This record gives sequence, structure tokens and C-alpha cells, in this order.
Amino acid sequence: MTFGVPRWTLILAAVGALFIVLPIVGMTLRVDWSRFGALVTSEAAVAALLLSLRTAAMSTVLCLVFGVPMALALARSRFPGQRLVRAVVLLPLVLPPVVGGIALLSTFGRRGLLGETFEVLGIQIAFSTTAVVLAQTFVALPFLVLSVEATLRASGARFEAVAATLGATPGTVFRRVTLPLVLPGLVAGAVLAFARALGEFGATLTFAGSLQGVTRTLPLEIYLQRETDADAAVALALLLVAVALIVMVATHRPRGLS
Amino acid sequence: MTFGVPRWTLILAAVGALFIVLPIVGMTLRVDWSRFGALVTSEAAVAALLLSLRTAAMSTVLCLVFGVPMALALARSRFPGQRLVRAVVLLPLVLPPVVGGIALLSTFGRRGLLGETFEVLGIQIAFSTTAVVLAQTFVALPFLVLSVEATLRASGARFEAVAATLGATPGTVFRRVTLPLVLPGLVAGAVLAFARALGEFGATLTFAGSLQGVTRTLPLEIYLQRETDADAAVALALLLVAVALIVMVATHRPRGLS
Amino acid sequence: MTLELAAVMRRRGLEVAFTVSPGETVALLGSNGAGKSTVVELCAGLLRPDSGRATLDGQVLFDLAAGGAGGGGAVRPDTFLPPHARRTVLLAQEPLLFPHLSVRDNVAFGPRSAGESRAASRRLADEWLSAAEVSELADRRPGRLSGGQAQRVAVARALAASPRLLLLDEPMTALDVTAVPAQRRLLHRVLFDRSVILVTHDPLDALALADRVIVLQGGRIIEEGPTRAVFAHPQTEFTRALTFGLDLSAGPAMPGGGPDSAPIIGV
Amino acid sequence: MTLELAAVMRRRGLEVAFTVSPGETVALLGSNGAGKSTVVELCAGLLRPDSGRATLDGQVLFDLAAGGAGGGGAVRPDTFLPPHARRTVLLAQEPLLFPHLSVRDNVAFGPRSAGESRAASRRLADEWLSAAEVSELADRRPGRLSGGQAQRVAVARALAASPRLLLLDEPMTALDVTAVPAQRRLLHRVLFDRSVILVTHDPLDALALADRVIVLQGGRIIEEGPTRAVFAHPQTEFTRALTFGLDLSAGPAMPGGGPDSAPIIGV
Amino acid sequence: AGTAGATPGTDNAAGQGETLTVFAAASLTETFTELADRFEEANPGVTVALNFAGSADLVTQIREGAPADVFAAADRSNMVQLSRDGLVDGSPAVFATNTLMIAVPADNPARITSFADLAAPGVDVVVCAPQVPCGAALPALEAAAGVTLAPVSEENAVTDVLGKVTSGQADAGLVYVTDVASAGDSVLGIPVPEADQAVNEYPIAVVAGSERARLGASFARFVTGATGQNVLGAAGFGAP
Ligand SMILES: Nc1ncnc2c1ncn2[C@@H]1O[C@H](COP(=O)(O)OP(=O)(O)OP(=O)(O)O)[C@@H](O)[C@H]1O
Ligand SMILES: Nc1ncnc2c1ncn2[C@@H]1O[C@H](COP(=O)(O)OP(=O)(O)OP(=O)(O)O)[C@@H](O)[C@H]1O
Ligand SMILES: [Mg+2]
Ligand SMILES: [Mg+2]
Repeated sequence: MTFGVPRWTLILAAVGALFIVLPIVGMTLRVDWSRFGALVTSEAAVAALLLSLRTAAMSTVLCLVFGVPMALALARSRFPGQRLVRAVVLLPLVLPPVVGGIALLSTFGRRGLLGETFEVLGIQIAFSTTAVVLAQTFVALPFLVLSVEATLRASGARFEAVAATLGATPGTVFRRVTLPLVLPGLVAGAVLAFARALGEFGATLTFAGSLQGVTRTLPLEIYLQRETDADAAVALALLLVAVALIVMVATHRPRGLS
Repeated sequence: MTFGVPRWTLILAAVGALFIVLPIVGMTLRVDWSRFGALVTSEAAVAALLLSLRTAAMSTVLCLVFGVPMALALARSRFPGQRLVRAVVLLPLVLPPVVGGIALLSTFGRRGLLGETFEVLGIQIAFSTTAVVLAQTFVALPFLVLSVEATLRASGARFEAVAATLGATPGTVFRRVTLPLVLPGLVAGAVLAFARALGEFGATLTFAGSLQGVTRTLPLEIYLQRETDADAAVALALLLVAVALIVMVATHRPRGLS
Repeated sequence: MTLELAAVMRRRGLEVAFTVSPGETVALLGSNGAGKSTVVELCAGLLRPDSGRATLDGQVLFDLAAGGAGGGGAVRPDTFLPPHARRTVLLAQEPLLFPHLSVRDNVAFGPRSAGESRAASRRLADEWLSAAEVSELADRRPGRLSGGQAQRVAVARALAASPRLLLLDEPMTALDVTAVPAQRRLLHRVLFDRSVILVTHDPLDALALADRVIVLQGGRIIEEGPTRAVFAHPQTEFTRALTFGLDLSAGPAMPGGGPDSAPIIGV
Repeated sequence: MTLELAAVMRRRGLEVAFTVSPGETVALLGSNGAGKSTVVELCAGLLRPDSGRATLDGQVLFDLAAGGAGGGGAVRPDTFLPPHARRTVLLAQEPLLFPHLSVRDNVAFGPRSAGESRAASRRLADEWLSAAEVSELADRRPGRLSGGQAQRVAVARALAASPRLLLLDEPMTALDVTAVPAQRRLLHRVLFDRSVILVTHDPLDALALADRVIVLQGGRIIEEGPTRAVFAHPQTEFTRALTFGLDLSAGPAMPGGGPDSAPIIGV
Repeated sequence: AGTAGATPGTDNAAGQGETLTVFAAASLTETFTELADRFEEANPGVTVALNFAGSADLVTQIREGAPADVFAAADRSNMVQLSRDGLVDGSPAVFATNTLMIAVPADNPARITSFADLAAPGVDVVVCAPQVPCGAALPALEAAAGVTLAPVSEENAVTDVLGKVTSGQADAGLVYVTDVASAGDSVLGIPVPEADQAVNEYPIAVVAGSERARLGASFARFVTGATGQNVLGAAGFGAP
């Protein structure tokens, strides 16, 4: 039972939900259903969808591998300049599309800070699927870090202290106490990161390029379709929305600690 | 003191942080500093920055007004279809730019679901500053809802129950217990929403257009500058990054419950 | 302020029915897991029984048909008064002080919610803090209290809310031995003219404070009656163990009583 | 396993120094806020003192110069052993059972962390659960336990970790009266050959379990000595109040002792 | 040009304080900003509000009822789409042309000298996708030159092609002559002789239903007229 939900808040909540739901419904109503099947099963659409799913999944894994430690460092330790680091980590959220791509080019591009190092090592990032994954990871990482950090802070460190007094090493505490306790936040963060990676557009376009089957993800395909056929673009957008919805409904199950 | 941070995670955290920091640094190195001052103080840049700050602030307020009740409803009550509602509320995260704008036009545009109703009422939304605020709210709302919902779930309902047994009505519980307890999450969510609104591009361009002083926000100005002068675009992007950084460092101070 | 309660809660294996008369203090005794906390949480409105009916002073607290939550064909609609409308106050087994409020504001929370002004609530809070002998902690945050200090503040907060029915779940936990007699005196003074349900594991608390005891076991009432009568002639194994070594020949056990009036407990 | 401890922690107003000999059980007594929990948390490594030195069996637990954390010019570098490397186990004042693990896995956590196999840890856990008389709760989640049940499981979890130094902060809280003698017997059996610091408010626990008592007040040790000697000739007001009505003429108070050996407490 | 606070669609008294809203392709940002200033000078009391976006974006916006008076597109097909919906007043006039050119980074790392060099193995070439104006012309160019390219990326906009070249990410790209001109010395332009086989045309028209159709028509004439051609020519655009 809950005791802190005044009734007037429900009205505001309903208005807020409608504000998001209506445009999605409105978009659905614009779809030309007679052509929908053909549009979303075209070779280009299928290739883009598959590429999107593959790259978004890989980005999500990268986000988990690097994002969870980042959240842990931000939530559980203190170091000079911590607030600045947190703010910088969140910056990809604010970068408009294109600018993120320019930033990535300046570092991982052929003439970027690290580009020559990579070139020497024989790693070719330019115009490859790797570039897409990097772009998506860049924009999705903040989502994961944020979710996990918030959950870590809220769950507090008391159980970790108890585990340590019972003889558990930091590794054991991390594996058997911290991770299971923040699992809801972790799953939520991973779903968000996946969703954000799935919708990534600007950085991919600028950094990775747009070639069918290699770098042209579904958002890029949508954008391109729009040049000639707005209906096709809306149909593809609906496909993207449907995929995102399925993933979210299937996995996003945040739970409290009670 | 903390007991669940194995040392190897710090290495991963550092790599992850570098992955975000380096591109931002790389971008900074690309700036032509001799022209920077002139570029960011041009009439167009200043107008765009002011418009961006104004509209992002208004969107953040709207997000708070509607998002907090939504988070409360999602975290504290149970209703049929809750998971679907949560997933739908997160959809603006996944929509590529432009598609969000198309969705908004399909609802609030002149030919949209509600457009005619508004027209009769004499309200013109599309292609006005109001449209910019709506577009930004549309994309920023999920961030606020998510942050606040996660904090609500993590903080649990125990203190709310105690308050109720002490005679506090739901309104009082909300004001004196729930809100102060989730304040860190609320501030974090508001900063995120503000940042996202500040960086909004696609939905604004399509739904609001790009008229200087009216709808041309800083990201749109960056996009336009890039058509003619890539250096100017990078300088403006750096301005955006600086503004976002200042806002985040100044306000983002998440704290645990302990 | 008569409480009449009959409730079934299957998940907790609970099925009880009893009455608390105006001004009466009833001690709820029983082994760990017997259902004591469940009973007081049902009274407070924190738990919803599967079925049953409870009234306080004639006002219905809950009235739920056996058909289950929102059962279909019942003529009488289900009633469930939310906690804040019950004017009962629960001191739970854990202190659960609001972490974001000072000790004073924690204690002032009840009076404030009842509509008192800020200044009056604070004055009241200071009075109760001094009654609980923790005045010097008034400006601290709960995170900076020791276990026993937090417990004393929680007691002060519950008493300050001045409810129709007071529900105390082990109010003496974590108190040091020098504080117990004072706390008992405080409770005795406060409980005197109120309806109270007091959960305790200490037969001395029951003797000192309760007019009547109810003994729970496995969610059922197994013994019930005036305190001294039950303790003098225990009928069940639990009460025998409880009163084992307790000398009831002396006069009524009262707070502050000297060693001559002291009952005995076995180790 | 000798513990030698000297520590200053200004934030809590604490300054203590004492020793616990191998196999000895020391009861830490004192009023609420005296610093008892602070002392055991310092031993466990959950708190860092401003300065001081502690060794367990010759191994340094902490060794901090008075200059403050990481003080500059000291020749001897500061040492602070993290909790998991101390092989001390703390039963804290709150049960704090891991909410995501079953009762059995909670108890098996210590053995697992010490490197036992999954099966062996579970077997050990079941043994300790049965010693604490809560075997039937093994498969539950902690969220579904009553207050006393949680406390018993927490005791079992602490004992199962079989540490060099056991730190028990009010282990008898929330236990029902029928469980107390059994729990005391269990502790007596377990504590017999270990170094133990036992925080308690109950003089009977001290008598039954402790070889020696240390009395804290305002963060300082105000009295110290063998249990029976201190209780027979209390030197401070606190111990006088504590032992007030406690009859020490009878033989040593032992778990399971009959009524004739029972000391008396005043209400 | 676009003064802060100008509200599109406000119907002021004719002549004094009139605001003309011009929707123009993003690639016209620089030239149309200057043209608007000149037009305001020539017509005191008139304010020109400029809305720049990709041509397809602008078509969407006008379809959705955006308050546009004049539309200047970067290719014919977007204008055709709009007139098919009956949203164009009269017939569009072509006011500029543009042709493709090879752009390479200033140091020309792949040593490109001709269109045929682009097909060499190991050369990363970036072009526009066939769906967008700058890519639509490509097949014609390839046919004329007898060379088939294997681009590493087919971009959505010519800006993106140029971005890849200026950043050195690509060895070469096919962009408009005007893009090379505006990119300054960060890229090197290499003319393609066959480019005049695939000329891109920029049409302008008054939007149907405009309340300032006469003023709009006069702006369109201004752009196709001498002043307009001077400004456009200086930016590298070809004459219609
Ligand atoms: N949250 C819960 N969910 C399900 N069952 C619970 C929950 N809390 C307690 N129980 C069970 O319900 C029964 C009654 O619990 P209750 O807390 O009322 O006992 P109690 O008499 O207060 O015990 P104690 O003296 O240990 O506090 C016990 O068997 C307990 O295990
Ligand atoms: N987290 C904290 N921060 C600062 N001060 C604290 C904190 N916890 C306790 N204190 C203070 O430190 C002193 C010692 O507290 P401690 O918890 O050690 O007392 P204790 O002897 O265990 O008392 P109790 O019997 O009530 O549990 C008290 O004055 C207390 O108010
Ligand atoms: Mg209980
Ligand atoms: Mg303590």
C-alpha cells in the first residue's frame, strides 16, 4: 500500500503521459498501411534493422563493461574533480547530433588524436561497423552510468559493509552483494542504453558514414527515405518504435528494495 | 568507507571516462581560437543561445510539473498496462531526430489530431517558440521520469507509511516526506532534462522550424553554420558544451540516503 | 475510544478477534513470529487483512468481506480507512526516523500533520524530547544517533502525535538499564488514560503498564485476561515460561518500585 | 587471539584503550550513546579512528598517527586493514540481512567468503540455523521475517563466519522470553573458546557470558574488571543502577540455571 | 534579415512592417542571408524572416501548414512534390545551378587528379546517396565518365560528404562547386569535365495561400534578377 500519492498528481501524470502517447499515436495514424508490409520488408529496411540490432547490442555490452565501473567509482569513491568528471561524462547527452560525430572524428578519425595510433596498429575504424558501435557507445554510455550510479547511491553501502565484516573481499562484495542489489537499476540502464543506441543518428552519420549493410542503421535509413518518400520514413520509424517497445516491455522491470 | 570497489574496476572506469573525455578534448583542440570570441558573440549566436536557455528552462519546468507525478504513478501505484505505459513514456528516447518532429506535427500541427481544436481556439503552436518548448519537453520528459522513478523505488515507501500513521494526509506526505527524500534524484533528473532540452535538434527543426530569434536554438544554429563554416559550428558547439557543463557542475549533486 | 477488531490475514497465518476498552492498556505477548507486529500494523492501516472488521469508537477502520479484495457480489461495499484518517499512531519495531528532518522536526511531525502551527509543534516536540530525556539531541539528524538514542526519539515522536489509539511495538528495545525505569514511568503517565496496545517481550513491562494481556501463538489468541490473573495462574506453556521466576506475591508492580516489590526472572 | 586496542575518535567523543585475551569474553556496558557500538565498529574496520593502534594476534588492524589521516611527516606510515582482511565478525545493532539472499544463503555468506564450497557452506548454514532454532525459515527471504526471527538469523550468520574476534552488538534484542535462555546457551557454547566483545544492556547476559566487563560513559572507560567482582562491588553510579536488585549471593549464573540460582532485577 | 521577435504569419498593414517568410534550403544559408538584407534595404519596412533546413524538411513543414511565403529548394524534385500537392503558386523559376566537383583534403593524400582515380583500389570515396539531390546526379556523371565508383559511404547531405573530406576521414568526395568554394583552403577542388552532363537546378516559387503573394513574387524576381545573380555567382553558383 502507498500513502504519498495525492489524487491531483494523477491528473498531471495522465496529461504528461498523453503528451507523449498522442504524438506516437498520431504518427501511427499517418502510416499508409497498404504499403507498410512492403516498406518494412524491403532489402534496405531489413539490412538496416539487422545492423541496428547488432550494433546496439554490442554497444550495450560495451556500456555495461565500462559503465558499471564508472558508476561504481562515481558513487562509491571520492577523488578530486569528481563533480567535473561526472559532468563531463554526461556531456554526450547534450551534444546535438553531428557535434558528437565531429568530436569522435577529432579523436578516433584518421587524423584524430588516436587515429594514427590505430592506423599503425592496423585497426581501421573509418567507415566500418566498428565506428557505428563506437558512436552508439559514446551517446549511450551516460545513460547507463547515470541509472546505475543513482541506484548505487540509493541502495547505500550498508550491506557492502556487512559483507566486508563477514570476510568478503572487494571482488566478492561486488559480485555477490553490490551487483545483485543494483540489478534493477542495471537492467533499466542497459535497456535505456540499448534504446539510445538504437535511435542514434547524428554521431553515426558524421563519424561512421552511411553505407547499406555496413554503417547505415535504421535511423539513417529513415532519414534517407524521407528525402524521397515521407510515408516510407514514417513506416520505418514505426518499425523502430515497435522494436524498442518490445525490448523495453520484455526487459524493463525495475523493482524496489522492499 | 567503501568495501565493494575491486581495484580492476577502476581501470575499466578510467578507460570508459577517457572514451568520453578524449573526444570532447579533441573537439576543443579543433577550435580556431583566434576567431572564437567573434564567432560566439555574433548576433545570431547570442540570439540562439538566449533562445536555447529560455526554452530549455521552460521545458525543464514543464518536465517537473508533469514528470514528477508520472514517476510517482509509475513507482507507487499499480494499474493494468503499467509496463506498456512505462515503455511508451520512454519512446522519445529512441526516436531519431525528425521522426519525433513528425510525430509532434501529426498531433499538434495544423493538420494534426489536436491541431484543428487549437486552431479554433486561435492557438498556433507549430513553428512558434511554444513549439520549441513542446519539442524539447517531448524529448526531455523521459529523462526526468526515469530518474525520479528510480529514486522513488530505491528509497522505498517505508517512511511514507510512517508519516501516514502519524496522521499526515497524502498531500502532506508528498510535500514533507516523499519530495525531500527524492530531492537528489529530482535535481539530477531536472539537470538531465535541461541538458537534453538544450541539445534538442531534430524534433525542433521539423516541428518548430528554424527562424532566428523565434525557433532557431543553438543546436539548429550549429547545424546551419556547418553548411558554410565548419569551424564556426565547432566553436558554437563548444559554447553549448560549456553552458551545459556549468549548469551540471553547479547543480548536479546526487547524494545517497545514508 | 473502544477498539473492536476481528481480522483474518492468511499470508501471515493470522486470525484474531479482541476488544480494547477506553483507557485500557493491553499487552500483546507471544513468541517471535507469533503475529504481534502484524496485529498492530493491521490496526494502524499499514496492512490490509483478507477479511474482517474493525471499529474505533464506532468509526469503521476496515470492513472487508470474506470474498477477498473488492469481492463482486457483496451488498456491503468494502471499507478500508487509510492510516492518516485513523488517528492511531504506531511506534514500529524499527525506529524509522525521517532521515531528512532533525530530531526535533521528527517529533514535531505528528502535531504539524494534525494542524498545529510550526511554533506550537516545536514547543510540543521539545516537551516530549525532555520527557524522553533526549533534549540535548534535538538539533541532530537521525543518522548521527546511537541505537538507543534513536529508539527514545521514536517513542517521543509516537507519543507527541496524541492519537486515539496508541500502538507500541517493543518500545523499550535498545534502551539502557538506567533509562528503562524512567521510560516506564513516562509510558505509565502517558498510557494512563488512553487506549493502548503494547507489544513486549518483557513480563515486567506488561506488569507495570498493562491492564490486560493477550497472548498470541501461531497467529491465534491462546490466552487472555487481566495481567495479574494471567501471570498468577498461567494456563499455557508460553506464559509459564514468561512468568517463571516472577514473584507476584508482592504488591502491584509499579514504576520506580523498590527492590522489595521486585519480581524475579530466571536466566 | 589477543586484541590490543587504543583509539581516539573525536567526532564521537571516544578515547579508549583495552585488551581482550585469547578466549576471553568481554562485556561492553554503558548507557545509550556511551560509545559501545563505536568501539566494536572500530574493531571491525567500519570506522576509522583519528589516531590509535590496534593489533589482533600481533597483526596490525590499524596504526594511525595523531597527525590525522595520511599525516605528513610521520616516519611510520599509516596502516588501516580493511574489514574483510581482519577476520573479525560484527553482529551489528540492526540485523541488516542481505535482502536478495535467502535466509540460508545469508548464513552461508561468511563460510562462502572464507572459501568453503557451496555445498559445505550450506551445510554449515543449516547447522547454525538449527542451533539458533530457526531451521524452518531457511528458504525465506529476509523481507518476510518478523523482527525477532531476523535477529536470530543475524546471530546465526555472525557465528557461522567463525572469526578470530567476534563482535556482538546487543545480540539478544527483540528475542522472545522463551528464546532468550536457549540463545544464551548457544552463545555460551560458542563464545567459550573465542575472543569476544559483547555489547549488552542486560546484566544477566554479562553475568552468564562475560569473563570481564568494561563500562563506558561519554566515550571513556569508567570501570573495568572481572564480571562478578564489578557487579559485587559496583564503583560507579551506572553499575550500581545496573546491578540494583541483582542478587549475587547465589552460585555463578549459568544458562539454564534453575530458579534458585536466579538473580533479581528491580523494575 | 530575421529579426529577433519577428512573428511569422502576423498580417501587418501592407507595405509598412510587413514580414516575408522565406523557406530556403540549408545550402543557401549564406547567400540568402545576404540577399534578404539587400531586399530589406531595397524595400523599407519589409522584414525577411528566413527558415533554413534540408529541402525535404521544408517540404514537410509546408505540407503541415507552416507559414511560408516563398520556397527556395536545392533541387527540382522537392519543388515538384510540393506543386503536386497544389502548394505552389504559379510556376517555379530556376534561379541557380550547381555542378559536382571532386573535393580532396588539402594535402591530397591519395593523389587524386581525375574522376577515374576515384575508382582506384584503396581510395576511400564518399558520395551523396541517390535519394538526395547531390547524389541524384551521380549516375549520369558515372555514365558520362565511364567510371563506376565503389563509395565507402553514401551520405544524406552534401555537408556530410564535405565534413568527411575536411576531417581527412575520406580521401575524396563528390560535392558541389559552391561547397569547395566555401570550404576555403581546407579542401582542394578538382574539376570533373563531365560534370556539366549532370547539372543541379535550384527553383524558387511563391507558396500557395500566401497572404503576401505579391511581395513573395517580388522577392523571387529579386533573386532571379541582377542583384541575386551577382550574390549567387560570387558564391560559386552557376547561372540558370
Ligand atoms: N513481510 C512479511 N511477509 C510475509 N510474512 C511475514 C512478513 N513479516 C512477517 N511475516 C511472518 O508472519 C508471521 C508473523 O510475523 P510478525 O512480524 O507479526 O511476528 P511478531 O509476533 O511481531 O514477532 P517478533 O516478536 O519476532 O517481532 C511470522 O511467521 C513471520 O515470519
Ligand atoms: N553516525 C554517527 N555520526 C556521528 N555521531 C554518532 C553517529 N552515531 C552515533 N553517534 C554519536 O556517538 C556517540 C556514541 O554512539 P554509539 O552508537 O557508539 O553509542 P552506543 O554506546 O552504542 O549507544 P546505544 O546503547 O544507544 O546503542 C553518541 O553520542 C552518538 O550520538
Ligand atoms: Mg514483531
Ligand atoms: Mg549501540
